Parts: sequence; structure tokens; C-alpha cells
Amino acid sequence: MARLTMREAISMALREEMERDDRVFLMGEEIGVWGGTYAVTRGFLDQFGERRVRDTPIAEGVIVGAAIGAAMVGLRPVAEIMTINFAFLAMDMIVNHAAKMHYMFNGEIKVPLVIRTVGGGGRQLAATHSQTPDVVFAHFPGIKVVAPGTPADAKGLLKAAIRDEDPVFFIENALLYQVRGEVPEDEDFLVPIGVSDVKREGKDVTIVSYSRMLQTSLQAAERLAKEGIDAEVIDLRTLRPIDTRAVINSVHKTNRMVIVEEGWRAYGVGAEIAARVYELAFDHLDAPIRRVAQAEVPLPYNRRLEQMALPQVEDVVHAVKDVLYLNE
Amino acid sequence: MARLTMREAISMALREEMERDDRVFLMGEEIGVWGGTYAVTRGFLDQFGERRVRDTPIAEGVIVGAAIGAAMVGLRPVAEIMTINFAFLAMDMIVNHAAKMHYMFNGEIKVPLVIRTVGGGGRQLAATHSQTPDVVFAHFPGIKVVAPGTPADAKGLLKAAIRDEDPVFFIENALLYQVRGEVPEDEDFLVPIGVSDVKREGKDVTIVSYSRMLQTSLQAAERLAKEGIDAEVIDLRTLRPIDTRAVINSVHKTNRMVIVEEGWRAYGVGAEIAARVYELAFDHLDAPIRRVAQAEVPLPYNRRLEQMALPQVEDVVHAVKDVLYLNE
Amino acid sequence: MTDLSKDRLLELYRQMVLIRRFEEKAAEAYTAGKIGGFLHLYIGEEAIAVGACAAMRPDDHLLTAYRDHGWAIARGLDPKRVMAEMYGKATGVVGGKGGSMHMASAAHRYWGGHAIVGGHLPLAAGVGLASVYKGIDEAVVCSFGEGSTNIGYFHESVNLAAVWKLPVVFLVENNQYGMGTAVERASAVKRIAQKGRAYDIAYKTIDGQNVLEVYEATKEALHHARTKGPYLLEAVTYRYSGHSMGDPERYRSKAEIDSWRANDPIFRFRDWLYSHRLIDDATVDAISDSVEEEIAEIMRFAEESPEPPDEALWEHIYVNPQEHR
Amino acid sequence: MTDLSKDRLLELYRQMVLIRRFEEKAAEAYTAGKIGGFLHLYIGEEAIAVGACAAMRPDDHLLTAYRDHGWAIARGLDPKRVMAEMYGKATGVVGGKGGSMHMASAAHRYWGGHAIVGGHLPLAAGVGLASVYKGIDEAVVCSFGEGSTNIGYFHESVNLAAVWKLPVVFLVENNQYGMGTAVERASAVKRIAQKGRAYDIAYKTIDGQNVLEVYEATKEALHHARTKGPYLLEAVTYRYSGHSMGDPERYRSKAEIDSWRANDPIFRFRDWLYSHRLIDDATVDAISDSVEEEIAEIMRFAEESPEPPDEALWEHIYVNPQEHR
Ligand SMILES: Cc1ncc(C[n+]2csc(CCOP(=O)(O)OP(=O)(O)O)c2C)c(N)n1
Ligand SMILES: Cc1ncc(C[n+]2csc(CCOP(=O)(O)OP(=O)(O)O)c2C)c(N)n1
Ligand SMILES: [Mg+2]
Ligand SMILES: [Mg+2]
Repeated sequence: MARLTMREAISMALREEMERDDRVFLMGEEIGVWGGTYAVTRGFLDQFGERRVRDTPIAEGVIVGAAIGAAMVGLRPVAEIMTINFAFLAMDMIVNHAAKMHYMFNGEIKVPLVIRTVGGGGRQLAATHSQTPDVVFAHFPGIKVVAPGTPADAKGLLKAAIRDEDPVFFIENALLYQVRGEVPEDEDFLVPIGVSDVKREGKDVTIVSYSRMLQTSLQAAERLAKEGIDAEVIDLRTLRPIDTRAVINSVHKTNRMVIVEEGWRAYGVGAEIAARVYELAFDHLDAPIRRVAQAEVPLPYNRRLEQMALPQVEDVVHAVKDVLYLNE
Repeated sequence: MARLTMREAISMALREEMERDDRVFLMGEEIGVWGGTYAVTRGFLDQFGERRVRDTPIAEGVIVGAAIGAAMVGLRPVAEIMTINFAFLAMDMIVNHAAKMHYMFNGEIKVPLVIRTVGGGGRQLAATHSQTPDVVFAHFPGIKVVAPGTPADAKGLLKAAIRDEDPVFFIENALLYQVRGEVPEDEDFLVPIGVSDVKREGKDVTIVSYSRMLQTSLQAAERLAKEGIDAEVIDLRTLRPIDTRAVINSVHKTNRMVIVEEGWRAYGVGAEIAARVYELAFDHLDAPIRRVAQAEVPLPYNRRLEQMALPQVEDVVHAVKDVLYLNE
Repeated sequence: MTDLSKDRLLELYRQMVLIRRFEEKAAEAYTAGKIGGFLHLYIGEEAIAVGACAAMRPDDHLLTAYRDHGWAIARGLDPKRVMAEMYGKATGVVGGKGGSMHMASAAHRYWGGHAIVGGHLPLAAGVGLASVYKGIDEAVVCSFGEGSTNIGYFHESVNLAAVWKLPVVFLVENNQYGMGTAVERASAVKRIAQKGRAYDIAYKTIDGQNVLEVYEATKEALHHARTKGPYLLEAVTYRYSGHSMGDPERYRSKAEIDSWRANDPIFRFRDWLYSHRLIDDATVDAISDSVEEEIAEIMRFAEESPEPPDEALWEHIYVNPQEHR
Repeated sequence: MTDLSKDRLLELYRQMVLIRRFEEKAAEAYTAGKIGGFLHLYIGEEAIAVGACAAMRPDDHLLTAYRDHGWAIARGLDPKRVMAEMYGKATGVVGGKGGSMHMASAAHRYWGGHAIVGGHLPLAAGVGLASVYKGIDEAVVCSFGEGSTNIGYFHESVNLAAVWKLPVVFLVENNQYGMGTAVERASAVKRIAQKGRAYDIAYKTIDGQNVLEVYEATKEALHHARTKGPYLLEAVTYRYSGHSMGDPERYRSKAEIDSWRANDPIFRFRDWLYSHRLIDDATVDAISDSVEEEIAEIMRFAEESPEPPDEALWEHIYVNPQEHR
């Protein structure tokens, strides 16, 4: 175990997989000479050279598309889209090509590809550069969508994604890069894709979240603990395939649930999780599920307004008290 | 009133608005000389000329983008994206530009734009050409998303969309073009965007749907009626902004609900509607809401397999019986 | 004039005849309701697929658009399985899941017919990248229509291929129309090869109705691709049929079609074979008969093959499925 | 050599000095934590915005990328409100909602700084289309970096503009790098203007460090656009600062920056004014003083302006809001 930031954990995963398997290579904007706009691949160009660390033109379509092509013929590309906001420029490649080809060609074609990208708001980058539209990618069968919330999970899931035979859309969060945690140094440490995880045990209420909102939820749980409320915090980790086993188990115990996501609420991740929990554990719920999410506005630049729109620890605390009928 | 097909109703709406307002014009692939791949704009080039009926190159990004630009400076473009599957090639224009600019520029810029497109499966067009990803567009505040299920609504909503000051993503369904219904001939017949509608009254169960699945739901309601089950059928009509007033009213009466959508279930439209209904009418539900949706697979070409994956009338009937606890 | 043996030349002739007849039968089957979805015929353009595939090595790679039956056959896929695919049968090249627009075969390094206009160009760049990465000289032929050169993917893919010197032949089948839109109504330049100038790459326009010219030019382009980088090859051609079945064809005249028919690639090649004394009437008839026999066998196979089983619906969504609830 | 009056020339000089000082103050404010988000400075490139805007008519239209403060000021937006926007204040040009990358003003027909690379090119084509549609000769200047010419939007927009003869000047600010990527590492051609050949449109490369050359060339390009259609104008320039604040700048040398500084657009123009006896030391000092005074006023305004109220969060999502539950 080492105490690492999320940035270091992700770098470690990439480096280990590149050292292990020559088929693994990186391509994307500013990943080489610059060292990655979030410094995740700093030093990689020196270590691995231009063959395996490929700076690309600003052309998201062909970044993802060429990575798909290389994957089709046996390589293991890790394509980086600088931020998830630019993934919309490669949307067709992601959902019409990467997600469809294995099925549509009846297995003749495989796409063992990882698309790494970074989402989230809170840095005053304004409406087009602050989105958390993870759900939109998770809607499509054929890709897997992963969004870790801790350094260890980031390492284990990214390594699992690179070894996976299917296209994986891997969503990081810019505000998480500095978060620290214990990370196994084992080079074969993998976290399985499609398995959610209990990050804090509790008995009074279930808080479900993922990515940066996991940290927000854990902070809320600490606050609630001071008030004698014992929250269980569950990390989805993977948005497709969805794993609600831990959530259902937890609700059986707590009978109350809050979902916390950074993106917009309407048609968000929480809606699906809520709908499933109602389907599978209707009789176990003592209150309607509450969803904490981003206000339904494009994020503004002004810091105060932006923070108003983003889910805060207090919002989670408030929602938990709601489902416990503790608010007046 | 005239008995028209959906195709005719949409043509009528476009023609009336073009005759009424010279700022309205059409641009898209094959809308002019060809007359529209679904023949919606047949005869328009002759009537309105090349200035107002503009065949474009195959370049979805600039089709939507140029329409946005023209809208910004006072025109009222109706851009056509041949099918919704190709809208992913304009995804950035739709969600990062059309949806964001009015807000991000604090009202300095307006985008009174309509994007017409066609979705849906069932015509053996295989995985990339058969999608119903409506929810993905509806996730973004800043655009309005409309998807009519009857000829009259198609006319009234399209006219309202063209007169609206905001960008509207207008989703038609290829299998609905031949469906007939009564359509008001009034040139000022408008259906307000953002208002759902009771299409069939009933007291035993609420079926919520939109677009082609409205027709499927109405057929299911007829079948159920023969078995003595009286279903209320609600048409969402607009996916953003969402209007659940009619749904909530109905659930207050029936206490049971089924949602029917053509797209994939995971992170689908039904999830949001279900989550809202639970939030707003938890105590009125006597059974968990059931969702009828597409199997979580890219649609296959083979007809039998494709039909297996798509929601059928029987699936709706079965789901209704489920919420009534009538299945063994 | 050519390095191809007589047998090989006759084989190319036979392929062109087979593809033409195959397409005619496909149209019949479509009209009879045996084939669903969209059906894009290749009639009139046969010389391109046949000439280009003849120039490819077995270890080269092919990606095409949705007008792909001719390509699949020229690349060596079993025509019976190509037709069975259109019938949606389990024996189809992709098990009935893809249909007319989505032929593919890993064994033939045919990485698909693709139906999103321009969508396979980035993929082709990536396949070429894999060759560079592996340090091998497998090249890529990526074919698409002239209408597809106006979409962003064209630009991004050719530019990347040029910057990274990827071994890709971008082969434009300029059949004058993208659906109903004449080339000059959608493209700033009518001579598509000229677009190569924006990338400082090699480019050329050839007669796509001359199978030997296509063969020679593709061979040269592939050599260039292997040694120097991308090549933009424009083959001028024409489709006799509508864009797909059901095209109202309001955008062109019968006279225009007829003028192209007078320049038919099969007749021209046959004449050439005659003039070089490589063929005689008896051989022409023998080839025709053998094609008819093969066509009968193809149709029988497609008709009689089984439907995919229900379970097929759930197969190949993922290589590593992990679906939970 | 120029049709500009002495007053106008001095005004251009003053604008360049103002923009430079404005950017220096913005950098300070950013470092002091008064400005958030990304901040892309225009220092070194002032001659382009100033020269181009001088050539535009008031009823022409402007769209730019995110490196937009200089453009906003050159187009006549109130510099106080430009700075206030960066401070996120209610008095900002877009009420504190857009920040540094998103200046805009309908009154000035400045349709935005845009932060999605290449994203405003299609919009610019559309603004040009509106002129054609309305039958008026308002033209469009659309500026963007050389790195943005590799994205699909560039191709789609220029092609459409060429086919429809739209009055758009596509103005490439070739400052040698897109973030840390040197032009030749991302673009198949180093001379960006050459990309015009793929569309048979007019194109030209000019010295972007010479404000009068930019002015003349833009005037010519605008005239061409109004009368004949799109024009691709490449202005060769250099940014002295990092791509945005916090750029580690591992991709270039101090020596390279210095060599460009020797070619500084402001100094060059001042020398030119001196050599044409249009300026003297006293005027230089007077301009400098007046700029400093204005800068002080700008900063005071930005500092003292109020924050937007909470309700602003909910304003301008839609023109016609209809949100229900
Ligand atoms: C992105 C996208 N836009 C539109 C279409 C619809 N479409 C299918 S084929 C076609 C015309 C293509 O023309 P061209 O590239 O010249 O090929 P051809 O059919 O002539 O062989 C169009 C517009 C599509 N499949 N994909
Ligand atoms: C679609 C998209 N991809 C990536 C980015 C990130 N990005 C912002 S600016 C930039 C470099 C642009 O370079 P250039 O066009 O030369 O303009 P310059 O900054 O040099 O003025 C990049 C890659 C973005 N904003 N949008
Ligand atoms: Mg064509
Ligand atoms: Mg640049």
C-alpha cells in the first residue's frame, strides 16, 4: 500500500499496463510533450517514447476513431479526450461505432479500447466546460462506463478497463486528482468492472453516489454521524453495466435512500438507480428516495452561482434528514 | 378538421409556417430535389425555391451549426437531421452550442432554432440506424425536446416549436408517418410545448408513453378493455421541459402505472418519470411502477430478433397485468 | 499493359459478372420481401472493387461504406454467406445481425461495411496506425463515396494519416451523386482528388470504369502508402440503380444514365479481353453459365439457411459480459 | 500605404497598447485569485484583432475563439465591462456568466468568444448564410487558431461557405502552437492558407505582426467575401504568454520567444509611425498615460462592481421558460 493521489494512482495504472503489455499505447491531445493537461502522463513521453505516447491534432472524432481502428486489429489503445465536454465531438464514434461493432458484426470485430476523459464542474470554466453528462454515455449498451471515486478504485478499475476486451469509457473528475488514499502497489491489482462497493457501513440510511460525489457523500456521512445518524455510503463505480446488489442489500437494512450525483437531475443517473430500487425493493422503502443533483441550468462562470448550482455536503445532509422525516 | 397522416400533418405545419413567416427556412440533406427521404418536404422546393429549401452536403455538424448561426441573427431555421442516429455527429452543436448560448451569454444571444429528426427502430436498419436515444438529448437544460405521437400533436407542436424563441429538438418516428388522425386545419393551431396530454381516460391503471409507443399503448389499452381493464393513457409529448401533472393526477386515481418507451430502459425516459412519480405520489402507488422498453442490445438486422428486442403490445398488456397483480 | 496472367484477368472478368448478377438477384429478393432494411446496389461500379481488391495483398486491410456487397465478394468472402446475410440468416457473414450494409470478415481482414457516412475513415486511419505501431507494412484500403468527403471525418482522418504517414489508401468512389445530390451541389470542388492538396499528399483521379486502370492505380497507391504514407485515389464512376431501393430518382435523367451505360465497365473489359485475344465467345458463355450456376446456388443457400436462434439476440453485446442487477 | 487618417492610426496604436496592458493586468488579477477558470492572454497577437476590426464595418459580424479579450476591446466593447466579466461581476458583458472565454455583445454584433475548438466556425457560416438569405452584404469575420484547422468543423464550414458562396472571412491566427503542439506536429501543412486549395477559395498568408498589413488584407478579404464568397486569411503571429495561465511551457525555448519579441507588433507599428512622422515622443507618452489612466479605471470598475444576484442563476435558461413538474 502507498498513500497516493488519484492522479498518481491513474498514472501508476497506465504505467504498469504499458510496461506489462506492448500493445497498450496512449493517444490524445497534449499527453506527450505537455505531459497531460492534468499532468497525469507527465514523464510518459520520456519513458515510453513517441511510438507509445502520441500527441494528436485537436480532432476528437479521429482520436477516438483511430483508437477504435487500432483496437480492431489487436492493439490496446488508451485514447484520451481532454474533457468529457469534448467527447460530444466524438459521440458518434463512441456510441455508433465503439459500442455497436462487436454486436453488429456478430463478434467478427472486437474493440478493446479505453477512452479516458475528465468531467465535472466547480472550476469556473462556464457552461460548455463544466459538464457531468456521464449518464448520456451510460445509456448505450455495448460500452462500459466506469467512474471511480477513490485512488485505489481508479487504479484497479483503469487496469481492469485496459485488460477488458470491450470498449470502456473511463470518466475521471478534475477535482478528485488531488484526493489521497491508500493504493495497492500490486501490479495485478484489479477492481472488477460492474461491481458496486460499500464505502462506509451504516444502518440508518443508504447514500448512493459515485465519482466526486462519493467524497461529498462521505463528508456528509461524517457530519451526520455527529448528529447520531449512521449512513451507509455506496459507490456505484460502474454506470454500465449497473450493479445494484449492494444498494438493494443496503436498502433492505436502512429502508431509506438518497442518491447523490454531480450532473443534472432530469434523466440523470439517480433516476435509473431510484427506478431500479423501487422495482426491486419497493416494500422495503419507508420514504420516497431523494435525489441530490445539479440545478437544471448550464453552469455559470461566477463562482458563487456555480457553487449554488452544484450539490454540496449540506444538500446531502438535508436530503438524508428528509428521508428520515427529520426536517420540519 | 382533416383526416391526415402524420407525414401530411408535419408537411402542413412546415408549409404554413413558411408561408406565414419569411424568416422560416429549411436546410438539410435531401430535403429539396429528393423531396425528403421520408417525403415530408415533397414539393417544397418547387413552392419555395432554393433560397428557402436548402439541400446541404452530408455534414451534420455544419448543418446544425449553420442553422444556429442563422438563428442567432434573426432567422428561424428548421434544420433537418436525416435520422436521429446522425444527430450524434452534431451532438456538440446541439448540447454545447444551441443549448448553452442563451444562458452563457446572459441573453445576448438567442437561438430560435428547430432541429427536426426521425428516430425509432423496427425497419431492419441494424444497430446504427435504429436508435431511439431521445433521452440523451432531453438530459440537457437549454434545449426543449418534443416527440409527438399523433398527427394533430405533430402539427401543433411543430408550429409551436418554430414560433418558439428557444432551440427545439423535434423527434419524429419513421413508423408513425403513415398513422392517420384528425388534424385541425386552423393555421394558428398550436400545441403548447411542455404540456402532457391524456389520450385515453381510464380508471384502473395509468400507461405513460410518447411518440410511437403512444400508439402501442393505445392498442394495448384496447386489448385490455376487452378483458375489462380500463387503462388511462398519457402522452408526454415533451421530454424537456417535463410535465408530470397529468401523470400525477392519473396515478392519484389509478394507483398503478406502467411506462412504455421505445428506447433502452437503462437511463431511459421511464426512469425519470418513475422517479418523479415516486417523489410526488409515493403514497398513491399500490404497486411498483413497471417499465416497458427496448432490450439492452444494439438492434439486430434480422427481423425476428429485432421485433423481440422492441416493445410490443403484448409487453404492455403483460406489464399492466403485473402492476394489477393479475399475472400468476 | 498489365502484369496479370490470363487466368487472373479472366477471374477478374468473372468477378465483375458475378457481382452484377448478384446485385440483380438481390434487387429481386428485396422486391419480393426476402431482404429488409436498406439495399444499396453496386451495379455500374464493379470495376472499382474488383480492380482494387486484385491489387491488395491478403494481409492488407479493407474498410468500406454500406454499398458493400461487391467489395465483400471481390475481397473473397463467400457470396453465399453474403446473400444469406441479406436474408438475415444465421449463416450470413455476420449471423444476420448486420444485413446488407454491414458485411465483414476478420479472416479476410475486411473490417466492415459501415453505414454512418464517413464513419469508417477514422477507423481506417487507426488500422493503418496499427501497422506503423507494429512496424509492419500491411496497408489499408478505405473506400467511400464522393459525398462522404464533405464530412468532418474525411478531413480529420486524412490529416492524421498525413501527419503520421499512415499506410492508408483513401479510395473515393465518385459516382456523381450522394443520394440525390450532385457532387458540385455539395462539394466545393468537383475533382475530389484535389482535396489532397490541403494535406500535401499524393492524389490522382482515374477512370473507375476501367478495371485495369483501377488495379494499376491501386497497386501504385498501396506501394506509396506502404513506403511513404496516405494516398487519395479518386475513381470516377456511376451507379446505374437508385441510391437504394425505392429511390424516386428525381435528380437525374434517363439520358444521363444511358450515357454511362455505354461506358459499362464489364463490356469495356470484355472488349479489351477480346482485342487482346484473351477471351472468345465460348469462354464468355462458359463464364456466364458458371456464374448463373453459382447464383442459383447462392440463392438456394440463402433461402434454405436457418434463421438465427432466439439466443442470438443476447450474444456479442460484450466480449466480457458482466451484466448484473 | 494606407487610407487611414492619422487620428485613426494613432487610435489603432492606442488600442494595441491598451490591449497589452489590459492583458498584463488580467494576468495579475488571475494570480491574485480575482479571476477564475481559464485565462488565455492575447499578448503578442494584438495586431490581428486591432487590424481586422479596423477593417470591419459596424454592421459586419464577428465570432472568435476563447482568446477573446483583445477582440472584444478592438470591436468596441467597453473594456471595463470586459474586465468585470472576468471578475464574474453583474456588470460584465455577459453578467458574469461567461467569464474570460465568453465575451459577447449583440449591440456590437460580436457573437461570442467560443471555447469549443472550431465550434464557432459552423456558426459563422450560418451568420453568413443569413446575409445571403436576407440579400444584404453584411460580412462575417471568424477568427480561430491554426490548431483549430485540423478539426472536422473547419472542413465542413469552409466547404459549405464555398458551395453557398457565403460572405465569411475565415481568419486563422497562426501563433505556431495549439497548446503545446507545434503546428507541423498536428497539421499536414504548415502553411495553413494552403488548405484553401481544397475548396477553390481565395486564400492568403500575411504577417500578423504588422497591423497595417492585417488591416489591408482584412479589408480586401471582406470585400471579396461580400462580392464573391469565403476567404481564408492566415495571419502569422506568436503568443508570448503560455497557452493559458499555468502552462508549464515545456514545448518551446526562451530563445524562440525572444526572437518573436524582437518582432513585436506594437514596437513595429510605433517605429512605422515614427518613420512616417505621425507620432513623436510626447504623443507616445500621452497615449501611454491615458492608457494607464483607463486601466486604473477598468480595474476599479471591475473590483467595485456588484456580484450577480442569486436569481441570476435561473435567468436566461430559456427565452420562453415553461418548466413544470
Ligand atoms: C452521417 C450520415 N449522414 C447521413 C447519412 C444518410 N446517407 C446514407 S448514404 C448517403 C449518401 C452518401 O453518398 P456518397 O458518399 O457519395 O456514397 P454513394 O451512396 O454515392 O456510394 C447519405 C446522405 C448517413 N448514413 N450517415
Ligand atoms: C473540441 C475541443 N478540444 C480540445 C479543447 C482544448 N483546447 C482548448 S484551446 C486548445 C488549443 C487550440 O489551439 P489553436 O487553435 O491554435 O488556438 P490558440 O490557443 O493557439 O490561440 C485546445 C486543445 C477544446 N477547447 N475544444
Ligand atoms: Mg456518391
Ligand atoms: Mg495556435
